[in-house]
Amino acid sequence: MNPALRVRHLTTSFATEHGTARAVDDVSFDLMPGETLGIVGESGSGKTVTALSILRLVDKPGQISDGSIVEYAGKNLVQLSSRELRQIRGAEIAMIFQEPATSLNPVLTAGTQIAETLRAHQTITRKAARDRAIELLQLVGIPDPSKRVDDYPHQLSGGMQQRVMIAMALSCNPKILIADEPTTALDVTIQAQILELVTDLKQQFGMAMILITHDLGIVAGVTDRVAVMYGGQIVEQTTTQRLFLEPAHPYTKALLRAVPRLDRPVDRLETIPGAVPPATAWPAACRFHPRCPQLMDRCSADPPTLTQTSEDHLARCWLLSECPGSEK
Amino acid sequence: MARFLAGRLIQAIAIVFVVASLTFILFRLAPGDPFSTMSDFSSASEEFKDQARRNLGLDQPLHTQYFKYLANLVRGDLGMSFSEHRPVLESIGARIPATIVLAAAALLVDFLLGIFVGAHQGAHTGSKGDDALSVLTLTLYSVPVFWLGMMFVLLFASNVGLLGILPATGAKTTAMYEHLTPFGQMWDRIKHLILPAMTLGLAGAAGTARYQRAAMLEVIRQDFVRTARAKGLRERTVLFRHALRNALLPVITLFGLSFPILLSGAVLVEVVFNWPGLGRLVVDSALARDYNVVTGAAIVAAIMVVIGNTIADILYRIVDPRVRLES
Amino acid sequence: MNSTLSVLFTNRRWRYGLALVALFAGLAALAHWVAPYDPTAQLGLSEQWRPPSAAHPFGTDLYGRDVLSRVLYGARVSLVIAVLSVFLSISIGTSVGLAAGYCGGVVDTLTMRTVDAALAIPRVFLLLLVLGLWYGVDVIGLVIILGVTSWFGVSRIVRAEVMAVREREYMLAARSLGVGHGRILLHHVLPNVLAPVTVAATLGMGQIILIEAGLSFLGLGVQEPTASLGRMMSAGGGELLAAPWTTVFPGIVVILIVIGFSLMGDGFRDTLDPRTR
Amino acid sequence: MSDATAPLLSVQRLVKEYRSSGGLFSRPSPLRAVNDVSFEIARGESIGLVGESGSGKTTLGRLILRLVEATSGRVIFDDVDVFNLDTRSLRSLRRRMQIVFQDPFGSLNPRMRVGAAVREPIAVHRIARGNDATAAVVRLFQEVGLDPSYIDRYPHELSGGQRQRVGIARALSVEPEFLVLDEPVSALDVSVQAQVLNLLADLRERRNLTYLFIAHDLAVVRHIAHRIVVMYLGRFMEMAPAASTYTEPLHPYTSSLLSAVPVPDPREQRERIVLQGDMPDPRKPPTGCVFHPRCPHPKKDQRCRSEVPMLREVAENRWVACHLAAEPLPLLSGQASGAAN
Repeated sequence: MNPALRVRHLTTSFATEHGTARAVDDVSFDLMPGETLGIVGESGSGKTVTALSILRLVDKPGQISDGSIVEYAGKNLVQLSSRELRQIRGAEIAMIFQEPATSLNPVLTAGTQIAETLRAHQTITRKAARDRAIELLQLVGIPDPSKRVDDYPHQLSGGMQQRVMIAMALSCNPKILIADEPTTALDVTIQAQILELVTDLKQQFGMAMILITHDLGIVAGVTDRVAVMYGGQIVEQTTTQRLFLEPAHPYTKALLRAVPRLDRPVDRLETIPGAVPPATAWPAACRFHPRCPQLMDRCSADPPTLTQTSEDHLARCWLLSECPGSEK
Repeated sequence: MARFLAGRLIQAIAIVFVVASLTFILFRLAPGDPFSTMSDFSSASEEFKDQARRNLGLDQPLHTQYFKYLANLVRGDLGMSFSEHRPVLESIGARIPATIVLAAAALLVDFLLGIFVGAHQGAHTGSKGDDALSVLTLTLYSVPVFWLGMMFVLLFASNVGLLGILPATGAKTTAMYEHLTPFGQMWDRIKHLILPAMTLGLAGAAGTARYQRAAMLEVIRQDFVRTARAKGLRERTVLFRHALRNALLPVITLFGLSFPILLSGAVLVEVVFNWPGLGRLVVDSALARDYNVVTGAAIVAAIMVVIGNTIADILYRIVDPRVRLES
Repeated sequence: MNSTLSVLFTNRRWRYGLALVALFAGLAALAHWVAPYDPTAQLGLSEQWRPPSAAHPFGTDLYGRDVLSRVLYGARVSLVIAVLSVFLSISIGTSVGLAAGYCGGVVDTLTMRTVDAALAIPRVFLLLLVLGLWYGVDVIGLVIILGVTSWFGVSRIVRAEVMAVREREYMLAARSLGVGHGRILLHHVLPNVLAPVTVAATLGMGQIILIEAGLSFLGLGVQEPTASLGRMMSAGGGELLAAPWTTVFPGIVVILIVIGFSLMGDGFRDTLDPRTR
Repeated sequence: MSDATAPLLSVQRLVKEYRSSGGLFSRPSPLRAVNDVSFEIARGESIGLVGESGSGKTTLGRLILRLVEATSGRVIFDDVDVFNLDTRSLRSLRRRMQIVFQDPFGSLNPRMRVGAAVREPIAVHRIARGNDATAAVVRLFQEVGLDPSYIDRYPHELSGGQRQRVGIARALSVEPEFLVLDEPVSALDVSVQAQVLNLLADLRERRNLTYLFIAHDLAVVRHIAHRIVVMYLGRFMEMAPAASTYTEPLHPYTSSLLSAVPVPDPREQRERIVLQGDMPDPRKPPTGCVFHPRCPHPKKDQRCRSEVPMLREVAENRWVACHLAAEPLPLLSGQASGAAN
């Protein structure tokens, strides 16, 4: 089976006053049809830039400096003309963002914003586009859609705004949905609604999905496979089950232990010392080494490569290549 | 909307009241009174001056003067013009149409050109065209408006200018005007309007363009612009439908704020081009110490500013659904 | 503050602006040594309205005075007027804005309504009103009148900034720690207001130079024989056409100085808000 | 000093109403951010106050410190009526009760070095001066796990976690007994969150502090709070010892909240209760029980729609504002058995 999206050696850099920062550094992954891939990481890990890079939405001074992004039909998005890219954006690959309140245009109605996506990709009359917009609003669970279609974003709650964003993303039946922290700005109970809606619709539309999040709980509940990012790189990539049961990278392990949990009481949380470094100040060699509890001499000298530890399990750590299999 | 307009009306009355009070205070703060400083009266006897003061009520206590002044104002009585020997309101009324024509034409140049240039720059920041336009708008923004007018005279004015193509003084040809056809009369007036309106409009357009460019830059990095791109819309649609529409909002606010600046500029431009408007009247009156006219003109100008602000507010409400629906 | 300065120097616009302003301020300050002629020396009828030449790079005026020398001295007058009146207007505006924004309530309403009204009178009308009443003021009088009629906008900016700062959590934090009003104003509000005030002051310098020029043009600014740049541009129509250099050169100098201040102001604003870079 | 059994803090029928200015002619509609709330905190106790946005939890925290003036009600702190103090006494009371804010960047003056920020309250309250004050700042930095070399840095030169440590040091500088922690870790990365949570737990123990820990997430307060209060639309829904809240929630809202928190374990994906609908507009709260339009309880009835449920004690120390709380919640039958008997 061909992957829906094949990303290879993707590198996105930002020119700053302090030199070039590689916010995304040599990232490769496959997204299979119908699959949900989670990309998890803390702020500044490069997960959002990865998502934006796929549709080439990174603003200046950032730019994709290397790598390829090939979709299911074989087109390399990195090399498309802006005209060809436009035909992919919103039609083949759609995206929803973290802040629904700012991601919708405040001076256009919800219906207008959905209809204009339809009209950008399909030959459809104004009237038909509006009717379709109402259908889509119904689909994403907005009550009274034929009235709400004329609402401006500020008249909708955060949860409703995110539903409008989802309706917009689904309007052209995309093959791939990229969701960048779709619930981070929402309350817990609304977050649950939106996650349920997105997973349902993913099934219904037969899409593949990339879900960007910092929340390991969401990863566990929603995704099939996971890539963990730290310092612009993927440090571990495997199935969701295996990530939680047999994490291989010291960062993943530490992160899992640091999350406050509802399902088991703990007296004391385990911590990772230090803080996430900014993209301009990433440590040499292994980017996690200054915070790593299992630091070795080699970690600060050579950058580790992403190695296969077992079937469908990759991790970027010297521990794993020194004594293969020991970390299983 | 009716409620909003009623609110604005109350505000406008309050502002006019405060303006009137301010001018009254200024008037009384000044050294002496009209009869001790005005040259017309320098040879008059003290007795005559005292009599004149009594006639005008200047011998009465301050608060009485103040309330009388306000009462007259409410009746639309701004006093007499000493130099023109007629009611101030009449003097001003005769001059206002010319100023309104000039200001309206200048506003058109100001905002049409300013918005176009600024939006274009904001959409193409960092390009050579943007840099060149930035230098141009910055220069124009720093030019004294009357000097710009003088340069236009040097360049374009008939008989005297290098190109000699446009009239540079007055609002119409004085000698032959009556003999022109109606169309000819209109064309004559338009020709006279071009230089003053361009002078005033260009000076304003420079500021508007700088502002529009900044607003466009601000909007372009907003999340919803990224959303519009992610939807696969054409760049032109992204820029004009999504970005510019939002970037126009602060410019509408600027529109409201630009009226006092515009009227200030109009005073200078009217003097340069000998334009028969309010500005020339107020300068001549100030030089002739005709205080009632200057005070009256200041009040009338303030009222024009308040009207301009209200128009801007209404426009804002029409364009921004967030304000429109809250009220 | 040193770090702010060093960041400022990396800003191209601020550097260019500073260079322009420094150049003209320097020339103006050294006018006594730099100017080729005495600015008031009338070189006689034979020297009247001479076009630019090696002896008189900017030509001569109606009275045969050297325009270049007058421009140098004029720039000095204009700059001194601008610095002093901006200082005055910024001081008044900042105090009023701080009081209105921090006290709120009645103080705020009263001052701001007055400011609204004052701003509704176009500045030239207001100045004509005042200058018409105090006719023939000297430079100091002009400075006071310009300063006293120019603070309204500043007070609004400061007030808005204070209101914004008041809403910030660190104000709540300071209150929760029992920090008194005086200390909050001095240590928390003022430092955060200074930056926009500096921008307003820099841009205000250019504006005041333009206003003073306009007033002189109308015959209400600095009086002869003192040469301000505005005064020199206010030649009548006859002189403009017969000897355009008497008007053109002072104008160009005004434009360059105002551009300098605008660039500095823009640059300073950019450094405060790095996103606009 | 009062006797040891008396509560350190007692909040009585606290109400905060915001009057939105409705414009010149329109009628203002009041917003009850905090609606008739009463509770006590014992010395050394730590209370977790949990609610979603718009629940009034932040307002409640600020009301207690009188950073926001209450509409009605009383707050008694160690026998002192907080709302009855003049400015001077209030300022000295502020030495005893402090607050740590959610956004460590917003709560630090960007133009003040962090050392000076910590030193300011020490100077204001004349706790120490000169070298003693400097030494105190150094000690505080060390106590919250910050290298004293950071004293001369500006807030923007520190990471989020370090800034929050500065915020904590600042609050501790006046040696308070009671701390309101207003979502102190919400803005932090997961790996840093744990550090700060542990620090807060250590400080509480070392300094015998009393906490009101505000959070939007039940997981965050789990290991630090003795008692949990759940708020919704300005009202208390449930107040109970932490142990029982997590295992046997009494209020349907509490159980929905618990169920909504994603658990980082793919094996334990429970059947979720997903609440329908949005948080209502707080200016037009529902009649009766404010939660009734979204309540998943199968037995909700007319009474829920019309009658406001009072917060009542259904078992020892376990308070709930729900007409139906006497019965175990069928939705969570496995967990809630015998909860309210």
